[in-house]
Amino acid sequence: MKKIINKVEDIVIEMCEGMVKAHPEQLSFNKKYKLITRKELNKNKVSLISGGGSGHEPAHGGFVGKGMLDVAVCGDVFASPSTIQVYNAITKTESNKGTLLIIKNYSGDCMNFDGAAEMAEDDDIKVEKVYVNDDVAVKDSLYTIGRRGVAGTVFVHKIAGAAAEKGHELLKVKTAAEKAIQNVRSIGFAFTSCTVPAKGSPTFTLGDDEMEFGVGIHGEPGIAREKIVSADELAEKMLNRIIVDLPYESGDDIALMVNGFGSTPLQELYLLNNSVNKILENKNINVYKTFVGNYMTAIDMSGASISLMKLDEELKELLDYPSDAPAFKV
Amino acid sequence: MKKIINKVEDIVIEMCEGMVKAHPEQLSFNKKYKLITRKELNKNKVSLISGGGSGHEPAHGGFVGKGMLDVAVCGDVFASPSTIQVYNAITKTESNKGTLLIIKNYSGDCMNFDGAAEMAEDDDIKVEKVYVNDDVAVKDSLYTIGRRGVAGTVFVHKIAGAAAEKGHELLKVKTAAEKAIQNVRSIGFAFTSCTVPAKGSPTFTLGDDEMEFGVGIHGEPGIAREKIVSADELAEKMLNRIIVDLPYESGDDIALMVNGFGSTPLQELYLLNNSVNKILENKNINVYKTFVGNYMTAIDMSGASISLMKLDEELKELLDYPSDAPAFKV
Amino acid sequence: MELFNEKIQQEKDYLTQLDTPIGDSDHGNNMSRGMTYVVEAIDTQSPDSLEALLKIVTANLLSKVGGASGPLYGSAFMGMLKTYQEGESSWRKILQGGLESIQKRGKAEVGDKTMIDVWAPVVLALENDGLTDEVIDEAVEATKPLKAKKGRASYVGERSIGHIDPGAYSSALLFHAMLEAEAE
Amino acid sequence: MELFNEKIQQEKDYLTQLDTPIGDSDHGNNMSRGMTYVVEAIDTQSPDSLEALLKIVTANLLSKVGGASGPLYGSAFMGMLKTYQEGESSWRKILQGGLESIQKRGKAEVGDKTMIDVWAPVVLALENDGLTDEVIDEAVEATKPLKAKKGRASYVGERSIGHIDPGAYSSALLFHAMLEAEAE
Ligand SMILES: Nc1ncnc2c1ncn2[C@@H]1O[C@H](COP(=O)(O)OP(=O)(O)O)[C@@H](O)[C@H]1O
Ligand SMILES: Nc1ncnc2c1ncn2[C@@H]1O[C@H](COP(=O)(O)OP(=O)(O)O)[C@@H](O)[C@H]1O
Ligand SMILES: [Mg+2]
Ligand SMILES: [Mg+2]
Ligand SMILES: [Mg+2]
Ligand SMILES: [Mg+2]
Repeated sequence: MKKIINKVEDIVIEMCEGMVKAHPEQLSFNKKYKLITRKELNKNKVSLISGGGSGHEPAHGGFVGKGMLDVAVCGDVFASPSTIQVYNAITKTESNKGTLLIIKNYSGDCMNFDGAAEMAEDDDIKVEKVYVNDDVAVKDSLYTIGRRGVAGTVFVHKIAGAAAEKGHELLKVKTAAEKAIQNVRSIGFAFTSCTVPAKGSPTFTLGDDEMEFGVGIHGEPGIAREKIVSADELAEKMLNRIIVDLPYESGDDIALMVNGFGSTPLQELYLLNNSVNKILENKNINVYKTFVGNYMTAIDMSGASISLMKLDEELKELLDYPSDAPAFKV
Repeated sequence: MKKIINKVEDIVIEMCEGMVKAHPEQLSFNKKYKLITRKELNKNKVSLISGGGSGHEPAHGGFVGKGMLDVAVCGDVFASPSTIQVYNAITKTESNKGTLLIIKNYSGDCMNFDGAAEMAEDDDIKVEKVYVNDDVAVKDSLYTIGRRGVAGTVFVHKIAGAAAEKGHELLKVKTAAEKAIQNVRSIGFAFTSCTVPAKGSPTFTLGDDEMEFGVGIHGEPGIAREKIVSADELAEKMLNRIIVDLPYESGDDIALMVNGFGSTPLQELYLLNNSVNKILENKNINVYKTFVGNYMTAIDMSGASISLMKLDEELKELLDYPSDAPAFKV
Repeated sequence: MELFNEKIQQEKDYLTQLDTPIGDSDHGNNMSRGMTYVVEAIDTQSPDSLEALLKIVTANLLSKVGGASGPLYGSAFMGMLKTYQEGESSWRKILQGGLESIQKRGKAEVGDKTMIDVWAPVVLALENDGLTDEVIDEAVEATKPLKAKKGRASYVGERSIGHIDPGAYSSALLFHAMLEAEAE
Repeated sequence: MELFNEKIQQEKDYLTQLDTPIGDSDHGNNMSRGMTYVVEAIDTQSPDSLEALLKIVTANLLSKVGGASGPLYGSAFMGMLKTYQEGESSWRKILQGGLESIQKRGKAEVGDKTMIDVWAPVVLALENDGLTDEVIDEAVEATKPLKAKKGRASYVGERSIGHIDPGAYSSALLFHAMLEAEAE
């Protein structure tokens, strides 16, 4: 395992401190509870909290800022933060308008955020929650816990962040976040595995000509292990899964995210964006705004995901609303 | 070679198109001469042109925008653009105030940009040139062509871009760019090689516990092949080379860039930033502004570089001046 | 608890390995980190009653361990604590309280391929007065053919079949430790 | 030119390989791409004079090939064209013009470990009426012990010693092709 690290146990703390030191005017770090918090909190807007396991940098700390999140709660690498961490995030940023938790739909995250919300409600803090579940690689079924939350979460942060910044009430912010969730779908693939630092070796192994199609952002297995294909074919395979799911239709306006998983260079992400755009154009799906880069990574996994969010006028306005979050300046 | 590509020959064109499609309001692409150009050109400001081989994404196309470059001329992967490409970039963006070329100090780049400048001068276009040579890994000597231009180039784009956007005359913009060049120093290291697509295999190979210290952004050999060390030691090794070179001294204000080479995840770059900050603090060198991310990559090389630029009031003002370039929003 | 900790530390890598094909390779690390805190806290606070002990364990798991295992094991010990505080003192009743508490938090049923698939047979065996190491191991083994319906493993659907559930295995370590401690 | 192109395409990978330890692994690709354009242009435009031919080669190299080799080979052919246009017709004079033009553009001297280290001995040998394949190969081989002072290889300083210069090798291919064409 070749990584820029000191001790494996210190990765999360040192990484968070490095992030906050890069943006000292905007961010502060609570080391005890691993909270990356906006320096200037506004008591009169809904507090927005998200977070999850670390290893998805710039998520979630990079999305803290005016127009996006107020706190990112940082768990250990790929492990949701604890109930008490989340509880402290809530109490330390209590606002007059209440708090919205944006949770990626994983058992661990749900249980810890839910438990924290219960504790905060016992303290008479108004807390609402939304669960992001945009990964179409997972079969959705009543009998399971549903789909994973992946890169689409960033759009949910953006939409909810804008609604909160505009001064909307808690339920209105929650409704906007849920609208984003209902309209966003994603799928990813991996060319190589990630290496969880505490484990020290890759989570899975792929042949030189293989990819994991539908992979999760923690290196979870996807739909199938397949032969790699050209960028155009890959874009087509991915969009085919996404488009029928909502479905996205001819004439729709969408926001597009081409997200790298950590070690895929921008060269390839831009090239993939070109392939995706050609297909969307053919299908007469209109790209209103595009984001290409590393937003929701899987440590050092090589691969990428595509996310589409269907937009109406409200979502467009919220998407365009200014954000000064370090990793999502709009 | 696992890459998101269609045909190797089409990489540069498709990648450029993907970049421009991600920012259609700001950028346009000339396919014949591979120019990424600002959509809204201002005849009354100095035209700023940079570029070089492709493979350094987001450089240089991502730095085209209000407050930074007017055109990025895109060569083949790791090969400077041709004389005629650069000449066309100059003529197509001719302004009343003349043109400044920002050239990374490589034989190929120098010869092609110089040749193009001569041709443009024959057309009575005022052209000035600056050469960025910030890589302290290369011994500077009168008998050689001097040092390589690496990530510090991005700071030069920013400073010159702000000076041009403010309406300064050609010579004043050139002087600002040269001040940036005089004050910036960089060094990099690699954990793995890059793979040039047309070659299809890694440029060099390193053992599991080895790094190339002082590597160039084309995978050029550096100072030495060494055992990998902890993040803190690495930061120290790198800063030791940089700091004595200018030298940067106690009390100095600097801009800091922690730049990834393509496949190093943000997690590690932020962690490295933490190590760098600790050392600079100890030396009482004051970080005025920090940039952590992928700015000047080496295709898919794993590794990073550190750049320091010493700031006076003028450079601070120019650094803070707004830029809306996709990859460098200030 | 010390025995449980020892077993967790010993089997840390195996737990992580179990969490690899159907999870995210961190169960060993989550449990090991958590138990290190628990044992440290027990060392410094030297609890003099079962109640005090359970309180320390619960508090540490809830505050220091994230993932699914933190709140689940945290709930388990909190449920055990509550049952004990309500006056129950048989292991059967106490563990039953723990089990209920896990199910309240995690909403998993028997057969969903989770730690429940060890906790439930263990409680049942205690009712029938027959908890043995074999019963525990069989319960773990029985998670292998199941298709996961809860937890991270559920995302892989069919592909979870054929793998032991890591949480079931770590729970087994807890019960083995209990049996061993009782025997001493 | 066709012969030169053939040789370049054949040796493309070897040129790139030479450009690996002391350069950036693209010399083969740069030359091959450039010569493909040149040969295509010659095919479609069928130049009927040496002058027309040199014009096509120059224009294509300058517009299609970047890196160091584009402007250098471009300058070389431009220098050859100019010398020819000035009325010189001996290969010695023409190549001398090419050499001067490369030096004007690249400022390299003999011994800097560049293509000059092949061009210069070739011109010299022609003066003495003795250009042979051996002379060319010896010149290439002689770049091995040199420490690079110009071009990308100069960045690696001492570490450039012991490697053949890729530009010297591609220039050798050009001169071998010329000898072969003459012999036909
Ligand atoms: N809803 C649930 N109810 C009961 N147990 C669960 C539930 N979800 C997950 N688990 C248990 O948690 C284990 C995984 O724990 P761990 O790997 O530490 O957390 P994470 O899945 O967040 O990475 C699973 O093996 C399973 O036994
Ligand atoms: N200043 C120079 N003068 C003469 N030849 C040079 C000079 N600089 C580089 N070269 C030649 O160019 C060759 C490298 O060409 P190439 O790999 O195509 O370009 P780049 O170095 O830009 O990647 C070197 O091997 C050397 O022979
Ligand atoms: Mg986990
Ligand atoms: Mg090159
Ligand atoms: Mg796990
Ligand atoms: Mg080269």
